[in-house]
Amino acid sequence: MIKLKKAIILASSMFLSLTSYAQAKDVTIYGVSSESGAFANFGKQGSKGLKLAVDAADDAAGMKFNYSIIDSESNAGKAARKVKAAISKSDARYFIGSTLSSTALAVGKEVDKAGGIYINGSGADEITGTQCNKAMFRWSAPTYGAVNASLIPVLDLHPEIKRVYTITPDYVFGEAMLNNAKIILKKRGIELVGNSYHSLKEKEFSGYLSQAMATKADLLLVLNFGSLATNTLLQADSFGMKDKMQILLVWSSGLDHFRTLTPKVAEGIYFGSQYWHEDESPANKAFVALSREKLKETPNYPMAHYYQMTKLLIDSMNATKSADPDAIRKHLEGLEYDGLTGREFINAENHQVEKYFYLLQGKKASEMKDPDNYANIISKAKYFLPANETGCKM
Amino acid sequence: MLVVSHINSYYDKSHILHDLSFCVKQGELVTLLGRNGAGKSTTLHSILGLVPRVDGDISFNGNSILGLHTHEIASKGICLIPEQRDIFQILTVEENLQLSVKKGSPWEIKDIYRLFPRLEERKKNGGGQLSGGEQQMLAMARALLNNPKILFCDEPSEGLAPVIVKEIVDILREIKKSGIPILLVEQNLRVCEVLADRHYILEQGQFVYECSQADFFSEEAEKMKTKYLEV
Amino acid sequence: MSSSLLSVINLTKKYGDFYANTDVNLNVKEGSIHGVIGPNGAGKTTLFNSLAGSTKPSSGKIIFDGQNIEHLEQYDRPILGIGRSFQVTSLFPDLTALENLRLASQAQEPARGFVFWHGITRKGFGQRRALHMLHRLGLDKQAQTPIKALSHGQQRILEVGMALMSEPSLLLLDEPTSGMGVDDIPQMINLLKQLREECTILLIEHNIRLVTEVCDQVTVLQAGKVISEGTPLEVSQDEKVKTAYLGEGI
Amino acid sequence: MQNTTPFKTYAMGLIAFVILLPLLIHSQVLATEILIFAMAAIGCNLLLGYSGLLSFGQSLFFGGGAYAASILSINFDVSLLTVIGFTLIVGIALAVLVGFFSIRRQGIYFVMITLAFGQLGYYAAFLAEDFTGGEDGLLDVPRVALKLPFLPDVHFDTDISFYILTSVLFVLSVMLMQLVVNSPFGSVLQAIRQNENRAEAIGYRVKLYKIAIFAFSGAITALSGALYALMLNFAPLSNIDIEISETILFMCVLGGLGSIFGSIVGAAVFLLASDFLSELWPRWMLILGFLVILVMLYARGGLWASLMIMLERAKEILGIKEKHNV
Amino acid sequence: MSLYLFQILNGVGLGMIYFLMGVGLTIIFGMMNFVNFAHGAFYALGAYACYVVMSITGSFWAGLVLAPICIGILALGIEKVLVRRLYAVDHSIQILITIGVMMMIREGTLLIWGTVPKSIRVPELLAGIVAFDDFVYPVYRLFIVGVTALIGIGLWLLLEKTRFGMVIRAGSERPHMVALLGINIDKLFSMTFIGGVALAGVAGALIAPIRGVDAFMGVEALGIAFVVVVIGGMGSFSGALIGGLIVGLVQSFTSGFWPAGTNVMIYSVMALIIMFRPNGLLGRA
Repeated sequence: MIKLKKAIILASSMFLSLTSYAQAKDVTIYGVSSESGAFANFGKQGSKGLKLAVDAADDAAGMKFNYSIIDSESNAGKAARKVKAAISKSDARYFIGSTLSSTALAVGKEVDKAGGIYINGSGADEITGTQCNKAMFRWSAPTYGAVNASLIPVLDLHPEIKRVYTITPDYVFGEAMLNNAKIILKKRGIELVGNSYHSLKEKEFSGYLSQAMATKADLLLVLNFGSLATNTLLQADSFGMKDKMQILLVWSSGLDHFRTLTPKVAEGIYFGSQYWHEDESPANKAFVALSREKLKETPNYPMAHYYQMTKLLIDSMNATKSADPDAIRKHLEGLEYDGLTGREFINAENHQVEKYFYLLQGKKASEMKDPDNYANIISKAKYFLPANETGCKM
Repeated sequence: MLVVSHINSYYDKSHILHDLSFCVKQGELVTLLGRNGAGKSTTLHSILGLVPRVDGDISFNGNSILGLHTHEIASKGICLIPEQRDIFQILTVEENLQLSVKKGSPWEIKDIYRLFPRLEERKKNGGGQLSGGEQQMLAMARALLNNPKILFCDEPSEGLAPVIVKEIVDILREIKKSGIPILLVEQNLRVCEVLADRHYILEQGQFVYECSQADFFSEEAEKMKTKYLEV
Repeated sequence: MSSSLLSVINLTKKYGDFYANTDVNLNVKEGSIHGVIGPNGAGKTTLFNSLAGSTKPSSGKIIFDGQNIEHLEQYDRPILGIGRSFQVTSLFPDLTALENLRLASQAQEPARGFVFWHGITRKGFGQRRALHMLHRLGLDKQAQTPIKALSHGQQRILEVGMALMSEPSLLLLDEPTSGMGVDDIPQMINLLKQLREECTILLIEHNIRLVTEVCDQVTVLQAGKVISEGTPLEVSQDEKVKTAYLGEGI
Repeated sequence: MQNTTPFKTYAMGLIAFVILLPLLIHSQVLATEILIFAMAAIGCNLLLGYSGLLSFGQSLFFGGGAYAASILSINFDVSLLTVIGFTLIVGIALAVLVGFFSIRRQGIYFVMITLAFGQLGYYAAFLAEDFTGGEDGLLDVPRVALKLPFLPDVHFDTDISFYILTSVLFVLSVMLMQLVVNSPFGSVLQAIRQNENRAEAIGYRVKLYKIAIFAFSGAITALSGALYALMLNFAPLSNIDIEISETILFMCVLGGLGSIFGSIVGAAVFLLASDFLSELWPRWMLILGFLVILVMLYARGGLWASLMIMLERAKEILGIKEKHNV
Repeated sequence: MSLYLFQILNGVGLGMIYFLMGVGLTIIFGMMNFVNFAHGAFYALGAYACYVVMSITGSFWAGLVLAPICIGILALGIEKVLVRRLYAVDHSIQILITIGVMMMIREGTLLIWGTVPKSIRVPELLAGIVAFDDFVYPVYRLFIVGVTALIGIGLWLLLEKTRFGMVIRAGSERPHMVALLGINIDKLFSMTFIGGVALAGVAGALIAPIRGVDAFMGVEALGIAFVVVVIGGMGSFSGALIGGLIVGLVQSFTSGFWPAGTNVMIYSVMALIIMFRPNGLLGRA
């Protein structure tokens, strides 16, 4: 009886070790994405982007690329534990993506300890600021860039805007967005007539919206994101606010937001976005074609940025012909390349990828050329603080 | 009309009724006597399907009713006036009555108000605001409206002042006159004496004595009463 | 003449507008067995609950052994020496007979109940006394039987045994024979007769045979009030009592 | 559900379990997480399984323990024992507070009060950014060393050493809880769960006992929260979210109410399933929901009891065969 | 001054929505002493049903009418298979089992409709706002308040003025006695459960155009609905109304001066009320 047990244990542990060491020459890229839980939508799309990039990669430099998806279950603790396990169990070194900033920060610490590379696109500015480390790279514009790249062109387009009302989620991200906006408004001499903070679990924006209308603002500046933003805009639409003022949602989720809101709500509203599939850059055209061919769908932001981050990693492995994290880091630092948003540049001092940020405007349903042609690109721009102002000490 | 043969009733593991057999005939008023805990109420509840396990056979108007749901048994015309009266406290008196109205009943609400003038006075009051006697009247009224073919009366005089008891007895007598048989559980022997046709005495879930009204004052019956009913 | 162990003075209990007990006065002499009888709805159980502490009286006093106890919580009373049984058997159904009794014994030393750092097989947690009680109740063989597997009569006897574990000077019994088979009743009567040697008993009972056989003193309640008091014989002669039980002439 | 198996057998069984676990599942980190959540599930079981109290506020103790340990380890140069001691005090204090208010009510009202405390804890942690890091959680939580007089410091920076630390605390606390449920105190709890009124009538102050078991639950849950934070080097806000309460509750129910070993099985099965199934099928929670319904309807004893029943049957069959052989 | 007025009006508007979320829950509890933690899941399903009907027929009105019917049919099945066995068991077991149901429904919706939130347009007829001076209010919200008021009055009439309501109230107090009057109490229980759950479906369908449709909306609604009925008193119809209004007003006022603290305030208010009024404001003991 006992002998049998021992035999089973021995056999199973041998089997497990065989599977993990058999492909020593392969490079496995780990996608951290929320496959289940409250942000399953984001994670699922992200994983698709990652897979697309890995599948399309050549096995240059004698390396074969694999991927493995770590389901963060929309929970930072889970993600940290699974990443830890992957590092210790499978010697994982390369990680891509996150949904929540808290996940990215925690995973970043782990990967840094293990001496790996972690590219993500999280919103929190600490990633390339106070909490930066040499393992983490960030492919997304910071709050500073997002606010500048979206608010300035809107103000340029609408010189009649004199009064602005803001709606801000009450935590670090919202605070950063608001501060950036205040600086711009002050510079232009535009009055901030009011601001409403709200909690991250808020569903009811009617009170804030009515206050915005009561102040007779010319621009409603929405500084929240995700489903908070969806609710804000749906409710703003039902208040008929579009007829009374301009509305700008700085941190939209791009295509997903348009799909959820439908053109009737989105029409005329300005959206800031990290990505838009209709960008004319060669890399993006190739990517959209690939996605439409392989997946039969138009890529959205999560898919695109996981794809871009993965491709960036694979390209630099090919370029350095190695899977050595240090070599790859050196290669990435200061790299300039053709990215999805155009020419992109990686700042060596804080590992911020300096990419373009879009300002979009929702189209009328009747003017849409194809089912995903929800918006016009009004402008795209890059705004980045000098690395020494971000608080990053690497 | 109602024939109960060899029933045994159980609550969980406790065997409450032991092999009871009795019957109630058309137009009869039969009493079940016995001290507290002798199994009188359990007998009524067993017939009405309120006891989890009952073996034996119970038939009503020739059809077996054992194993039917309480509401099915009740709709066959077996009406219980429960010991606790079980007035719906959150309903008004009138609502309590309306709820019980069933088609075909020889009594209508206006007959009830004639029979129980007090209930008419209090028809807007909540059931919870009634005195014990009024509650008892309401419970009886409710049963009458429910088109009874047989009436089960569980201790109607309990906790009531003598004057009220008298009123209740009068009403029972009137019901009996209308031809509806009554199975009466009662501790108040005087009530039984003036109303009943036959008596059963229960002790520990078994019948210990059975007699007609005529024999109820015989020497043997008196002995039984002393032994099983009196202080 | 022995003195009163328990005195109830003008005890009244209201539920809303309903008076369950009105100005009840009662004296239970030390060493006696005192019965409380009355027809259904007379307020016996309410009185009992006030004595046992599971409800608080609206007014009036309860003096036990020279001490006012009407304000004390239920859990304080066993420790003072008042044990109670329940009308509907109320034991710990999944635990063994022994464990039930042991728990009742352990409760006598409140601090013991909070001992969590070792098991209960050691002496001193009532194990020995519980075994003793089982023996006395004639339930030795059932020591390891869960309560739910015992017969009803055995449960009733255990119900009384539970109350005894606190070594009460006053034992309150709520219908000790309720639901018991005829055959088991003599066993209960025997137990009560034995008990009178060690404590005072106040019992509510319907079984008149039992009351006349064991009680020294009987109080009769009707509609929440005391209507008669005396020896079983005196009470049974009382016309008021007869009327209360058998009804007035109609 | 009194256990008669000798204490030593339990200890040996537990030690064998903690040695085999990482070998079988081939991941020390996952094994550590299983032990940690098993402790939390036991904390929940003390309330629900042994005392009949359904608490939706376990996240408060778990998260509270995690924050307490993290804040202390980040800001002060302390020994591991100090951190554990402080965590236990915080856990007990929170539990006594919740217990004191919630046990006055029963049924759904009890559940709602514990839920309200859990939610208040969440929002308090969210708002008290200076102490808890708010949404980002507390990062860089160091695994403080065990400092003993006259001996070199013991560090727990590797996965294996931390697993050993967790195992030791796990075995100790499970043994303690096993003692508790079989102690005089535990017997009173069983009595209260089965018949509260009678327990009070024979002289037990039921409320005090309920608060006391809350304290035990709070202590072990807070300790598990603290270990979780040290394991991750990170104390996320999600530690104190209602979802953690739910997860702990599911582990406890799945494994079996009223059985300490059940909770260990429940935690292991839940975490292994979420680890493997979530990668195969993101909608695996559908099965989990179904399982919870099944267990509650047909097998209150949970997976552990079902396992035991199967073992018994197997033994019976074997036993019969042996007899035939003779 | 006008700010306060606005906050009161907005709070009342919210309160009516919360009443709608809670009322089905409270009726089911009051009648059958059944705690339904899957209530929120049915609410979310109501929103999805409305979305599906609307995308097929193109009519919001069809969705609004058919959604509760679909949910009712589903509830009928669940009652027959599962809920029926749970009337007699402990609250805690009811809670754990209905949580299981909630998870299955939530994961099921994700499986069927995917993870992308859906949205429903406010019907043309009800788009736009009404303005009184500075105070503006969307027509659709007024519509919800109106419909909720109508549903509330309808329910009140049904419960207070019809024989059916009388039977339900009587059954909530003494189910045995109702059976003794020859009324099928089990059927009544099924109908109450279906009705209560269908009300959750109505709430989901009505709210969908305001907050969109996603699988997780049920969990939020469940929290709010329970707070509402616990404040008002589990089982009390008017308690649900008062509870809804209290939560609505607390939320409206708190969001004015401490937006991050709205949930803290709501749960604190609930905890305080249970401490001092153990059965809620209008609950029966």
